[in-house]
Amino acid sequence: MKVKVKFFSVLRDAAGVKEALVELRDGAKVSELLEELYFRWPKLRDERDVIVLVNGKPSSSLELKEGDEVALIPPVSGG
Amino acid sequence: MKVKVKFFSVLRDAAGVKEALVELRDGAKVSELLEELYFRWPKLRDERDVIVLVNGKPSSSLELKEGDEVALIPPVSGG
Amino acid sequence: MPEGKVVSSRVDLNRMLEELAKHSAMGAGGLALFIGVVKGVVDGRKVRELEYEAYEPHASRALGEIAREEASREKVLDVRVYHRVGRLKPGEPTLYIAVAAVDRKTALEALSRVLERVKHEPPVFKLERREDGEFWVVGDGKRVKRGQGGSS
Amino acid sequence: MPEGKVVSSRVDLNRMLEELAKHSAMGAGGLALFIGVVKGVVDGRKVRELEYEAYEPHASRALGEIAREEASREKVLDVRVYHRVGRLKPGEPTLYIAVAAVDRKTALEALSRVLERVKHEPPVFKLERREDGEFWVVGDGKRVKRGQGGSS
Repeated sequence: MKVKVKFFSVLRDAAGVKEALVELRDGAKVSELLEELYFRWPKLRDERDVIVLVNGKPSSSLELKEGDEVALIPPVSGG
Repeated sequence: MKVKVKFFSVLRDAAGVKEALVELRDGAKVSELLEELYFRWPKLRDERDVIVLVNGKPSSSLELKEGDEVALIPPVSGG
Repeated sequence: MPEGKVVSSRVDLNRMLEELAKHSAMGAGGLALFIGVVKGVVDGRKVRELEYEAYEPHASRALGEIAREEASREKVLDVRVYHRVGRLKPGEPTLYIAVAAVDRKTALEALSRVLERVKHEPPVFKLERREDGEFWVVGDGKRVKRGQGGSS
Repeated sequence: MPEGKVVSSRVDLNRMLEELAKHSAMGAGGLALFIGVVKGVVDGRKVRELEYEAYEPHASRALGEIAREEASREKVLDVRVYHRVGRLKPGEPTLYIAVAAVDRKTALEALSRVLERVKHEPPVFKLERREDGEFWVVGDGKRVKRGQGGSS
């Protein structure tokens, strides 16, 4: 299955891309996606505060599914 | 000497006038003015919360002087 | 520049924002505003209008003092206070307070402080005309009905 | 009606006041507003602009949730939250929050609560362009300089 990954703020700089399509085995977990991302963009490992949103919400369910949109964001600083 | 007295809000209704000129002996105190006012307008006695301003400030000095403006006001409710 | 006074007409909020936002050059990041409006209902009764009277020049002087004193605090850059007088219908703004400060916490705290002072310090008086009669509003919101003899 | 969303241009405060003041018919007596503006100076350095990016539609959804949830509290009648995106120069408004409530205390408390939530919940990101470089602003105001490798 494929999921779309979006990077924001410091994490976009670390990855060097705004977004990517990532191929994963069916039923892969968020942790597996992160491993894949860390492998592709090793600089992401340097980031301490990474928040993972799945379809815009903090990832509560650990299993991803086809078409999910995952966002890597730093702690928000609104206003 | 003469002082001008202004009445506001509930105290204006109690006195029945907006303002008055009151003749007092030279060096009269605020308490003497109040006695005079209570004598002229007995309904003022019914008012529990009366704040006296002398020239716009809470009356700290007790002696009045020619041309002073005294205001009788209830507790303020701004806004 | 801090300013406080009695006014007889509405304040243009967009223009006030424009002016206060200039303090961003000095590091202002937050503006906090309070606008009092005439309630259409009080104690379940319909309000027709509020009539405000100010004891001038003392009311404007008191409002100016509040603005200047509160604007002199640390991290506060500007304070404006405008209190209206005259007859105001429900929904009409009665009071405008605006604060410019370095950060949001300072802005909100200053707004709250200014508001409490404006409620208690300037000699401003209000008469509430309702469907059930006329009431003087005194102190912290006590209603005294007119034409009933003593008020206490 | 409570509303929260990302916007790309300025908000007309006079018009917003007009709308919120209608709640006076339901007993609203106080409106409290917070407007965030771009600081011209941060850490003693001149700011050229802030660039805001929102992760949509999630940022607007989060702002809408904050507005609706906080407007459902007792004595709160309405909450509006508008967060701007794009490149904003010093002095430009970045965030508008407005609350209509029955009394001043409720209005100020609701304003403070909405403001804290807006600071932490919606996925909105900012890049500060200053005379001494570009900085991501993360969490509660931490600056991370761009182009320096790792940020932590």
